[in-house]
Amino acid sequence: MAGHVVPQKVYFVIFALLIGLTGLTTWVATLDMPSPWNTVVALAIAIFKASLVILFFMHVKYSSNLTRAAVVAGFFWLAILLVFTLSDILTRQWIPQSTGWTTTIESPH
Amino acid sequence: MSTTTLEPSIETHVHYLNVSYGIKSWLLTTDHKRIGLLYLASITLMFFVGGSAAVLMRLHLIEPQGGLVEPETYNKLFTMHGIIMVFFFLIPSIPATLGNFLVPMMLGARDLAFPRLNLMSWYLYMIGAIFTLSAIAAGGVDTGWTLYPPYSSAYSHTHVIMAALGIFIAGFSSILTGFNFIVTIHKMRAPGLTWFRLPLFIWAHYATSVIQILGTPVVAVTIALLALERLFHIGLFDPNVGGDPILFQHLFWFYSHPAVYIMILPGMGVMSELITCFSRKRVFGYSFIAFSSVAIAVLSFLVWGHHMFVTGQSVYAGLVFSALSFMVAIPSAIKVFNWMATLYKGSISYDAPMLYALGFVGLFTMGGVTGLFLSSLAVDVHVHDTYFVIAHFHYIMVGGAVMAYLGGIHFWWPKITGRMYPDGWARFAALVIFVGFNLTFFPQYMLGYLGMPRRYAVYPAEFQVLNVMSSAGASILGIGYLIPLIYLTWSMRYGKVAGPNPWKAKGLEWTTPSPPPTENFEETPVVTEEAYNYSAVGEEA
Amino acid sequence: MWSGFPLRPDQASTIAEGFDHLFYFETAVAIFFATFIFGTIFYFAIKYRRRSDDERPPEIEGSLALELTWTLIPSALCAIMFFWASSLYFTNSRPPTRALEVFVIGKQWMWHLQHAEGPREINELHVPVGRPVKLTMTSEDVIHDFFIPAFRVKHDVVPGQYHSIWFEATKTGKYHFFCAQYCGAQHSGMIGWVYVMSEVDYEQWLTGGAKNESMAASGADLYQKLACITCHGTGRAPAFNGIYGKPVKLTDGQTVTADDAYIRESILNPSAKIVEGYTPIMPTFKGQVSEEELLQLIAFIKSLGTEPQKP
Amino acid sequence: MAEHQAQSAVMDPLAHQFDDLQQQHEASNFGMWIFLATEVMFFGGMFAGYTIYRHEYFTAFAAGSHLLNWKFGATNTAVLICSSLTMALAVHAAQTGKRKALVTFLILTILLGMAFLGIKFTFEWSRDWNENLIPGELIAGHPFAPQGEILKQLQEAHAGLPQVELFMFFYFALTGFHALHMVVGIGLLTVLTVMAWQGRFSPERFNPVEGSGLYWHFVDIVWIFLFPLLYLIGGIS
Ligand code: HEA
Ligand code: HEA
Ligand code: HEC
Ligand code: CUA
Ligand SMILES: [Cu+2]
Repeated sequence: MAGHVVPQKVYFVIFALLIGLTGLTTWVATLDMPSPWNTVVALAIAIFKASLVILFFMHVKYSSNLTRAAVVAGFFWLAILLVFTLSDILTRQWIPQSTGWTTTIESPH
Repeated sequence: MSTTTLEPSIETHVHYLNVSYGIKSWLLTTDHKRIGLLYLASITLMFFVGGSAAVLMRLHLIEPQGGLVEPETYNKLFTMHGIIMVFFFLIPSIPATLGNFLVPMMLGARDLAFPRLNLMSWYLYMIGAIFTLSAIAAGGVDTGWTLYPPYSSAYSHTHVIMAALGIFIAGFSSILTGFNFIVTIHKMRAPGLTWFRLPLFIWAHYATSVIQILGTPVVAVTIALLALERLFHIGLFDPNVGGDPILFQHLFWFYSHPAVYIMILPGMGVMSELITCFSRKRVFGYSFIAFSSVAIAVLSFLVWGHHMFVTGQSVYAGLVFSALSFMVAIPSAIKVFNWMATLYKGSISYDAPMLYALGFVGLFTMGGVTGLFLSSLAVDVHVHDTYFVIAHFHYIMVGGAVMAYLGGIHFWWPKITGRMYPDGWARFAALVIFVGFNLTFFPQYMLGYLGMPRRYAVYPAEFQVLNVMSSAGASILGIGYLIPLIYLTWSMRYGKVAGPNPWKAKGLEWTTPSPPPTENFEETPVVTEEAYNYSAVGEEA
Repeated sequence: MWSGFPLRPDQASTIAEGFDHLFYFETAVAIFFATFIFGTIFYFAIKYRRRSDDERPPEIEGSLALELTWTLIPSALCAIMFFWASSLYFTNSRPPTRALEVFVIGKQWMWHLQHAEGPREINELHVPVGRPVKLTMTSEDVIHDFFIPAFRVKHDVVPGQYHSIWFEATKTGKYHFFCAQYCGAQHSGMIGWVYVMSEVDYEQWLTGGAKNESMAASGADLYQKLACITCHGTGRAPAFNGIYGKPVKLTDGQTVTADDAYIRESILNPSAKIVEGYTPIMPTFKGQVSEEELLQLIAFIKSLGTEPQKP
Repeated sequence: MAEHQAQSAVMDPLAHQFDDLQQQHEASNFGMWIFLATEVMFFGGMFAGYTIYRHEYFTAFAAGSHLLNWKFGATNTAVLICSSLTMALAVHAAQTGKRKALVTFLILTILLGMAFLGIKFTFEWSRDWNENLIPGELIAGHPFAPQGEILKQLQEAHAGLPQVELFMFFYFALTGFHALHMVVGIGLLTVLTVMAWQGRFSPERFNPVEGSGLYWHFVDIVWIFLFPLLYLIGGIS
């Protein structure tokens, strides 16, 4: 009934990791990396931290597949929202712009 | 309802209607069946409010110059029509009434998993409705149901915030319904009721619920942002400070496209029940219908950009959204063909619910295939924001979803009230609605192709003939809707006593008395067979 | 009476016919399925009507072959429609070179149009037959939409953004254009006429009537009046000659194309993108130039061609 | 009948619609997860807007981010992680039936949550208020109008003010909704503490503790993303 009882030690280890990773993100932010990499690293660390919380603090590692499906669905749908919205924003500039307008100050012909 | 005196024959058993009396016993009920009825009453009211707006619009459009109201008023009419019909009628229609009533019964459960949340959902709905109705009473809203900024956020002088608040709140009521269904379907099935023994009605509601819980929060936050923008001039969607009005459209349609499947999937679920029962046959291709519901739920989230082909969305994104829109049509096609195949060699009766069901299949097809026109990029350029779109979605939503809703109401009416409705009237009404409907909306396809834009209070004279036809149809349709309202109300008191299973239908809900007792079943049923086992019908009778 | 009851909108542009062919094809598909399905339903409903109350129909579980058939045939039809429609759309979304340019500004509730050559119009558009015309469109307030049914073209007109459509009229005559995006009280009044004229009539129309400077010339005047010249003529700021349509290198290492939207942004929000090698001293002109003047400035910069020279 | 129900609700932790405690527990746990999925989408709408504008106005977003003090952000991250730990330990205590430990950890969690809010209000938001960094006319008569040093800093970064204002809006919207969730969470935990004190939980029945725990961790996760996304744009020095 009480579900899976996780040993307290696990919680402390995860806690230490989380605090360490918070320090890491902050430190990494002081580095001057080429353009997207700062963001990529920061997000990667955040995702890793979130996974730790979900798996251990929230017991998903010890839970049923149904629970896992709910977790995955939440993030998968978030990804749909972001990816498809960005698919518009990022490709808007691709529109072949007409550069062929040749009318000069005097009227055509 | 609580004061209705029931005839002795129904009085003989204690059921959910006569277990307690008085307003309080209804307003504080946690019985899913009573909540379903609370919803039924409120939704019917909203339908007639929205319908009255439609009637005024159609009257106005008889003359090109607009015979009835000022353009400003006309704009408020279609906005209120759209908002009420979508958020306060069609989205809750089948799930919150029939779904609420039937999901636990079909699962063999005593109630939904969270009965108090269920009641709260109805209260949220009512609060949302009151906000929206007071926005109307205070002078109306004129943004269109799509609420596009910057018009809605900076230029409209009407009660946008109040209406937005109403939609926001109603959104949470919808989330709660979906939430309850998902948990109930997962956790509270009767012993022996495996996934592939579930009625397809349940599969459809499961798919619907997925959309409700994952889509609705996004529209809630979008509408909240819109309200903040309007109140505090944040500039989120305001191009003057670098905001992008098209972002709103993305967020809005991320929900509102899937929402159209919230409106149709439950109807499809009803279809599967009706068609099997009235042709006395096991459904053809059970698993295909079941999985197509799930496929629709997932794919529905990938096509929203088809509402934005000409709004300045990237053409490449348009390409992707167009392709995916065609894909989402396939599961719907699968359903239609499987229903057709179910009729084959059946034992088909023409009871009123079946007439609605047959009407649904045909009209939904017509609405669906014209959806394909709209997902074709080049074609949408011409017909976008014309009456072609109006006709498309009324064919699906009125010809499809409303037909299914009426069919379902008639089918389960004896279960809900314990009494039959007058059969002749019911068939007559179904026919009137079918004729009126086609006359109203078919001409709109032609209008759209000819180029008449939607949301026009005044239109060029060359469109008049078709508009008059449409208005004529609408009055037939309106009368068609009044007939069931009258005879169903009448039958609550004077109808013939129905007995537990007047249709000789299959399904757990028919194994318990009509109306069912509060706990639904005397003892939890054990399921040993697949759904729609109609070959066993003769034996019971 | 039936002249008031047409079944097809005028076909008056080069793309209208191609469009209609696709439309007829889809209509045929729609009619086929509607008839097929209604027909089958009626047929089954009559043939298999219930004859007695204890009838027991045969059990039929399903059929994989049938499922595949009715998955694949609609899929194939969908694929055809998708490719056909998309290729039409893509061809039509690139304006041909040497199109006449007209600039369109929508505002509640009228259309302002100006030809590159100068003439301005309100809720009317005169164009010659047989020559491609490109409309570059923006809005001063809310979203509008420019829709010419006879030409089968339509696009939203979005504040803060430039969008264009193009067409080549094939028949002289008078055709409706509409605002197709809901924009407030007089949305349905935001309509007008396109007059398609013969080449000769059009020339006459251009030269006759009120004399207007060309847009580029108005832009040149603004260039003086707003004192752009104090920097852009001196080397403190980049010269405009030959920049239009060319890539521009920015300080942050990115490269952008100097198109209409970029120039607009450079004038209204100069600090957003800084040209490499310059300091961001340019003030914003937001609030000082109208949408119309912006278009004129753009026309002016365009008119400087692509060859660098001293203005 | 209704009375019977009402009675049984008090006497018996098993609600009438469920067959047994196991089913009830699973339903409430699964329900919590579904609820959290909707929460993800709720924040998701704002994240989508954030992503797009950050992409379009990176300079302004970086400049806006530099107006925030990352030290407070980092401290608060640590505070929330601590509170997640105490929450996890509280659930552990409930599972193992240690009433005193449960009460202690719940109280600790509440205190940490309040510390988070305290830091937010006193050191961050109040400064934004003083420096006129509140976006739009969110507070009447107090428009977004950076002055002095801050204005200079933004100008040097070549950031358009309206775009910085957009950033500040996302900052307030996201942290504001987050803080709202914290407040709700603290309320929930307070009720739980009282119930735990009264000994209403046991290893057989601690659904509310478990559910609130999940909620609390979720709020922590949101912040784990908010910290780098709001405080660390474009690096810090
Ligand atoms: C219940 C509501 C509902 C449903 C189910 C649908 C279903 C579909 N809709 Fe519709 N739609 C709306 C409600 C709905 N729609 C509304 C309200 C709007 C307007 C919003 C506004 O702007 O106000 C709209 C607008 C709309 C647009 C935007 C138009 C525009 O503004 O320019 C598009 C574009 O792609 C579209 C496409 C589709 C498609 C492809 C389907 C498909 O799911 C249909 C699938 C069904 C079938 C295809 C029929 C069955 C198939 C057969 C019998 C076999 C034959 C099939 C093939 C050959 C494939 N819809
Ligand atoms: C569930 C959704 C739903 C339903 C059921 C309906 C039902 C109807 N709709 Fe609606 N409609 C929408 C959803 C819906 N609509 C939406 C989303 C829009 C877009 C809004 C926007 O652009 O923002 C729209 C827009 C819309 C327009 C276009 C307005 C415009 O763009 O200018 C029109 C025009 O004919 C119309 C007509 C009708 C009619 C005649 C009915 C009929 O089916 C209604 C029938 C009901 C009744 C008639 C009421 C009951 C009877 C009485 C009250 C008795 C008295 C009446 C008589 C005796 C005649 N609708
Ligand atoms: C105070 C000086 C100044 C004035 C006045 C000025 N500009 Fe600029 N402008 C600049 C500088 C410096 C740059 C390059 C740096 C940058 O991109 O901001 C520039 C860049 C531009 C660009 C981008 C050019 C390119 O090569 O990509 C355009 C377009 C432009 N200005 C238009 C105008 C117009 C139109 C006006 C008048 C209405 C104007 N400017 C007035 C200083 C000025
Ligand atoms: Cu302008 Cu509608
Ligand atoms: Cu859609």
